[in-house]
Amino acid sequence: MSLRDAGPPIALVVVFGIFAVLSPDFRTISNVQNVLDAAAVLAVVTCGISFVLMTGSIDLSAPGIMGASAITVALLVANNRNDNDLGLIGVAVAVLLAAALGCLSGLALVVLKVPSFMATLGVSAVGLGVATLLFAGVQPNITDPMLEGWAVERFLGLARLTWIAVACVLLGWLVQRYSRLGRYAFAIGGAEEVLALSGVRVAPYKVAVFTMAGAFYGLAGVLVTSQLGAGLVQAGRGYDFSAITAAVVGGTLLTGGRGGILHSAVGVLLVTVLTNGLVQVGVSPYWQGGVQGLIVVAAVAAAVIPQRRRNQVTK
Amino acid sequence: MSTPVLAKPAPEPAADPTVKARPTTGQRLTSFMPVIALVVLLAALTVADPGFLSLNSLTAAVRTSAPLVVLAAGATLVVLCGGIDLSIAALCSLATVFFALWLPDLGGLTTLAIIAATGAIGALQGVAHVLLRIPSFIVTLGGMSIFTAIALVISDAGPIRVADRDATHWLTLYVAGVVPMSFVVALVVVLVVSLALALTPLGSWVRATGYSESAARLGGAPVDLVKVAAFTLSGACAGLAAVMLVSRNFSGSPTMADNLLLPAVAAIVVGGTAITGGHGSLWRSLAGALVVTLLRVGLPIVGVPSAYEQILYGAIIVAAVALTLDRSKVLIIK
Amino acid sequence: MTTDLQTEPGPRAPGSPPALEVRGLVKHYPGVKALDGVDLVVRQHEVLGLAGENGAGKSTLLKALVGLVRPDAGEIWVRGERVRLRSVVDAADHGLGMVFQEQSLVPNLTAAENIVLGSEGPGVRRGIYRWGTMRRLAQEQLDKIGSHIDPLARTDSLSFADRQMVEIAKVLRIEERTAHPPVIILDEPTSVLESKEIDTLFTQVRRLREFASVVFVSHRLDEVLDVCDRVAVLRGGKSVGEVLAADAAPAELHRMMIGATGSEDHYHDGAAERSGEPRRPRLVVRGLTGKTFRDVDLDVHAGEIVGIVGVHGSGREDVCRALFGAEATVAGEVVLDGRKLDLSGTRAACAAGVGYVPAERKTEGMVGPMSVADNMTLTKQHARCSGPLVRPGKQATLVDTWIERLSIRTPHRGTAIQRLSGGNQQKVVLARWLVAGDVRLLLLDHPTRGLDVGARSEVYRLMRELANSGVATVLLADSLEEAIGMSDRIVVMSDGRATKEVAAPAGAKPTPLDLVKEMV
Amino acid sequence: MKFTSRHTGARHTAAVVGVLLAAGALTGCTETAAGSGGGGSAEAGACDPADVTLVGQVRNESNPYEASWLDGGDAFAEQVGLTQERLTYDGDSTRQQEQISQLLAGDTECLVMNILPNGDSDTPPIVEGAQDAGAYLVTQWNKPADLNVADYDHWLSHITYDGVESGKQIGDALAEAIGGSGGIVALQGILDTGAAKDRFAGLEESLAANPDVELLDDQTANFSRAEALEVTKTLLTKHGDDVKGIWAANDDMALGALEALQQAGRDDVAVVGIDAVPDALTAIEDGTMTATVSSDGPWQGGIGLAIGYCVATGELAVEDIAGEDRAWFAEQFLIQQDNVADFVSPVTSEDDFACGNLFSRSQGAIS
Repeated sequence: MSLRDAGPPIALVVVFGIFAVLSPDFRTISNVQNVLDAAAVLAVVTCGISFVLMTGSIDLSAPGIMGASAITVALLVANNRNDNDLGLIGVAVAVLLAAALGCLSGLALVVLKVPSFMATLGVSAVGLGVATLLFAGVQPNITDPMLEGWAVERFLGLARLTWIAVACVLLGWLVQRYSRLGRYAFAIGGAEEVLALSGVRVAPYKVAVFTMAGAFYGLAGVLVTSQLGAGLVQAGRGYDFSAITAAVVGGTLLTGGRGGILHSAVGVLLVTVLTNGLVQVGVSPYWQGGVQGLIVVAAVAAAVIPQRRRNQVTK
Repeated sequence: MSTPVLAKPAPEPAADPTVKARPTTGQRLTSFMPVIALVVLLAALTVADPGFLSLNSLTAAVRTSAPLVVLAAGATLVVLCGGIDLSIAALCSLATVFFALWLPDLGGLTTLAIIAATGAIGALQGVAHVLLRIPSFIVTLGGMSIFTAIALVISDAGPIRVADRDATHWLTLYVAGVVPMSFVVALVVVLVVSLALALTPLGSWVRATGYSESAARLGGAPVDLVKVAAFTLSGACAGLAAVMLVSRNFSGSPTMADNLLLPAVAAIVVGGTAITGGHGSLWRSLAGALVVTLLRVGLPIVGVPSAYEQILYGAIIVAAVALTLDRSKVLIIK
Repeated sequence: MTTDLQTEPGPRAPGSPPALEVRGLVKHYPGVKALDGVDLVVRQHEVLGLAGENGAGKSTLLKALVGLVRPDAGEIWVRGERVRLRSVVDAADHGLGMVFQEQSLVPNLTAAENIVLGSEGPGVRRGIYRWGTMRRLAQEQLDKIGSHIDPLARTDSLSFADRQMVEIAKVLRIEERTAHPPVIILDEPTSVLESKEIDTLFTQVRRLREFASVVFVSHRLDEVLDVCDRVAVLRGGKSVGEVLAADAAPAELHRMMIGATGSEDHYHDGAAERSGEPRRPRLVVRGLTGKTFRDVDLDVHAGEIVGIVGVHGSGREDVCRALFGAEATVAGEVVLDGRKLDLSGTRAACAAGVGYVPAERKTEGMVGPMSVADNMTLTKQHARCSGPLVRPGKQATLVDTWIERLSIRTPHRGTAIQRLSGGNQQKVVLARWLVAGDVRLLLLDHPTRGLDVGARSEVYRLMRELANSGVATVLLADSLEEAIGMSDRIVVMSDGRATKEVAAPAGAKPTPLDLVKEMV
Repeated sequence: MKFTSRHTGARHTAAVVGVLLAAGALTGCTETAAGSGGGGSAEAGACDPADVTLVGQVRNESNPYEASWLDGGDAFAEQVGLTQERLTYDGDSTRQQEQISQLLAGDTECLVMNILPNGDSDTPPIVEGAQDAGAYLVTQWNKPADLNVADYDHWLSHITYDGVESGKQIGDALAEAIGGSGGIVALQGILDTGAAKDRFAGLEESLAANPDVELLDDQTANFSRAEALEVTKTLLTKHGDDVKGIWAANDDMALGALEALQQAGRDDVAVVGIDAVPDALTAIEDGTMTATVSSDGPWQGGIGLAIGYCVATGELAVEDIAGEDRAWFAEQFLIQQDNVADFVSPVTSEDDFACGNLFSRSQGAIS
């Protein structure tokens, strides 16, 4: 493990240590549980976005896709709007819808050659529109005991959905390490042209990466619904930039080709610990965003400065 | 963003001197695409609601677009250099707060002071980007949250009324009775910056930096200075846009412009400027900003329900980019 | 393409058919006829050299052979069978593979993955990687060429030469796709290798012959003759003949390539008398120390060309970049014309009259999509105009003057530089420093890399003229011969230190052997 | 060949287009765009009922309360044989202004707007725009205190609920539910809204009246259910069992807080909110939530249009609207388990919107 890879975990330990010293509330077991539970949704979103960042693209579609999936799942499981009670099938349908929206981003990128920044922004708007359409003015509240249980019931001290997030990270890591999709995603970020020269058709893999990312966002939307007990159009608001922040803090490069799921998981924890710790030590909520911003810049700067060289290209 | 190894345009030898550097019909068409997209959109809106194509309505639309044009124009420079500026909207919001706070003391000088201050803040981000070698995405993402925090704290999270409207009154005038002054100012900004790029070496430095930073640096172009200058201008434009917003809303608020970030970036890309840098222009962003404004205000006004409005907005923006992007100038789309 | 497939099987050579045969290949680009009826035969277990100037059609031909370019007319036959190649995969299926001029490996994947990339076979089952199998597959390929690289090492952690080996191992995978010996195409494999690495490569190429046919392309004619059995020559998109390597001399090949007897003295040495006795050195470097070099001393006089030679890792490139402010230094002093040179950045160097031509022309030397004029005038604003404003008319005149003076072949000053041939691109890059008008020290890092003989010759002539006009030049040559031919003095670097200085005046040149002794 | 090229002559082909343009621009500036609506000169009551355009504008349709507001507007429009144009601005002040200025650029003579300004500071530009264009405007909820409705003749009325009162009512209900003593936390709304400020002021009044109730913490959750969930979780960790009650400035946040409580396994905390959204009413029926205060979305959506319609068609003259009806508090009720059944399906009768009956729900002028 190089110094560069070790940076974020060290930072995590240091930040955690500092807050633990500063705040007795912070170092309680229940708060650690709280931090882990709070990291769950972000972790799932970041799993998806990491693959996209690995290919060197960017993905801003999380808010829209999560909103669409949140409303969909809320309308398909037992709820107060209709008589559906599909349970896990409902969850699967929501995730599939999300994957389809992700696929749409991928297609816009490879077929229409629209830069991912715009393609995913457009898909996000489409997702929000679909969500608003399904919402139809009445909040769908879920009464499905399984989905509600995810947020409430605990296993080994952590909420079920936290374990779902852990499983997602594990799955993401396996995909990244052992699947052709994951390795090619990595390679696309490294040298896309070379893949083409080696006879690999890159386009299907790009679409697959966005589709997979969409599926992760969809699951995240389901998790948010489980937490809130209701399907919200705004379920994913703000998750786009916070997931990118988490991935970048964890050491994933925006230019692609470096980083990965485990890096991102560390980044998610770092961001969540920061958010939680700042509240615990009593920093005004107004300053919290600013302090986070500073720390992100500082974290990246600390990682970059040792490797700095003349005539380096920074975009 | 990655190193091109072999994927160069096919014809390597250009032995035939009759091949002029003249653009083909297709290329010409691509370069007019933003304008074409604008016209088509306007036509579509007019079909949906014939009342939309009136002098009043167009006047209101261009007046509305002015802050977006200015924001997008500034950020276009950063994008041309190969970077991105995510802080423009937050900085603009902060500037509206500054404006409201400073106006009682500075009076007529406030506008200039705001532009100077935001320019300086932009420069600071540029310096951080260049000296610390942090990607601009990260620097400005950090800047975005920091500016928002500062704005929230100094304004106590609420809007500040601007009682003295004389300082911004000139922006609410109309030139020749039809063209809103704020839009004229936006046009002047685009014109002046475009001229500066065309008439000084700055233009080719900016493009060289965007296409190939290392070649530009080794070729002796002042890459770092150019980048800092781009961020400075982007900041200054955010300040000017803030003044325009204040002139419209009679108040400054810590979140006033926050929702203009993505539309501004969309305007740049819809205009056909390559988000990877090098290729593009401020004129394109002007057209892009008008397209985005028409989408933002036009769709609901002609009666598209809000859910479909968002779906249409997403679809049209993607389609517009697909139309305006000059693929011959960009090797790999990320 | 309308050529009839069925009726004309084509004459067969007695015995086994050739591994690869090309008949009448034609390819047009807008305004250019890149291939104008090329014929080529590659026999089995043969190393065939392919020579030709830039623009002779080599690249297009090679691309056509691996399915990257579709010819407008003509036929490609593999082992007596007519084939149509639609993609790299298609070509590989017929046993045709190419090692690309600029390395085509994915830096952040392992060597094993790169070797099997695109044809993982049993290495991937249902989309799932089997790292053990993958490693074994890769090891088999590496064993073929006797390389000892760890297949699971990340590619960007390997040395340049090792990466070249990975590339060859990767191409050899196509053997598995066909029952027959493959045809391996090596496009300029040596252009970025140091001499020791070249030797290793040649050993491998000779080994390849045992189970494959090889097409070897290089600008270095001596190399071509050294490693090949036969050499085919292209000129202007046509085959102009072939020679047996054993009987031919570089001069003969050169003549065939350019269609006339080339000047023996292509280094233009002695073209002019040096400008008298040097007074004091224009450039004085004392104790320059950076990451990869220590205590380097160097003097260069006005009008002098000083070559720096050294093996890969000797630190000579970094010294060169440090003098231009593009590489950090920790100690040392550099004085240019009696004034201390500011090494803090490239701008300061430019302002002081230092020019630099980087080795990586495509990524560092030029801005591909921008015009010839913009590339030429990138450096100095006062060269484009007087005052802060650009004056397009004046700029055009200036650029046109230099296009003419250096006989740069470009359709127009507004043409994107990436559309020019390599030699013309390099001339534009050089012109950039001449346009600036007051260049005193020119740092040339492999200025002739990837150029054909004709273009090289022109660059050499340019260097001479510059030196004669008083410019001090530091040259990192592409080959020892070039260093010896061009330099007035040669500094040998080894392990980051300047270890030896050898005088090389016209008429008393050292031999390559003299230098090699000092380099290792 | 000479390699030193020198440039003589420093002639400039200076371009001064920008200056020229600026100079040209300064000639002929006017205050308003040519042909724009004739200010306040439009005669009230000149409109044929069929020519009236009805516009309702709220933040978004993805919020039950605001969606029901627009539905109420539709119901009124149907009642008078028209349709309502539904506008949403996604909680984006800039976009609200943009939409309104675009709207006012069209035909404004018989335009009636029932607007929910995003924040207090968004009201002045809307009012001035409507006044200049001659459109009839009714605003709800947010208005700077020093902006006087009676100063304008096209800004017909401003309606709001007495936030101080409702904040105090639920504060008192909360105090009662926790037995008069203990710690509570408060979830504030968007700080830049009069509603959020007034409601919190009401809580403070309530706290003053119940000295044993201690406010442990107050944080903003921006009227959002998701944010309330996160904030409540953190506050629960921070204050633990000291938290006996949660005061939320609207029902959405109260519902988010309920989820957080459920996830933390706490069923001993009382929660109160404001707005009476259906979910909150259900929660009150179930006994998981203590109290809310009614805000009648469908009525609000209709009444604003009704006032504008009556004035536009001449059935009501602006001068005839009593001073106390230009800015007034609407009737509201504290809803608890005992009376929740009465509010589960809010009824608005057509009578509420009759021109003679418009101000029947007034609880008095805004002081």
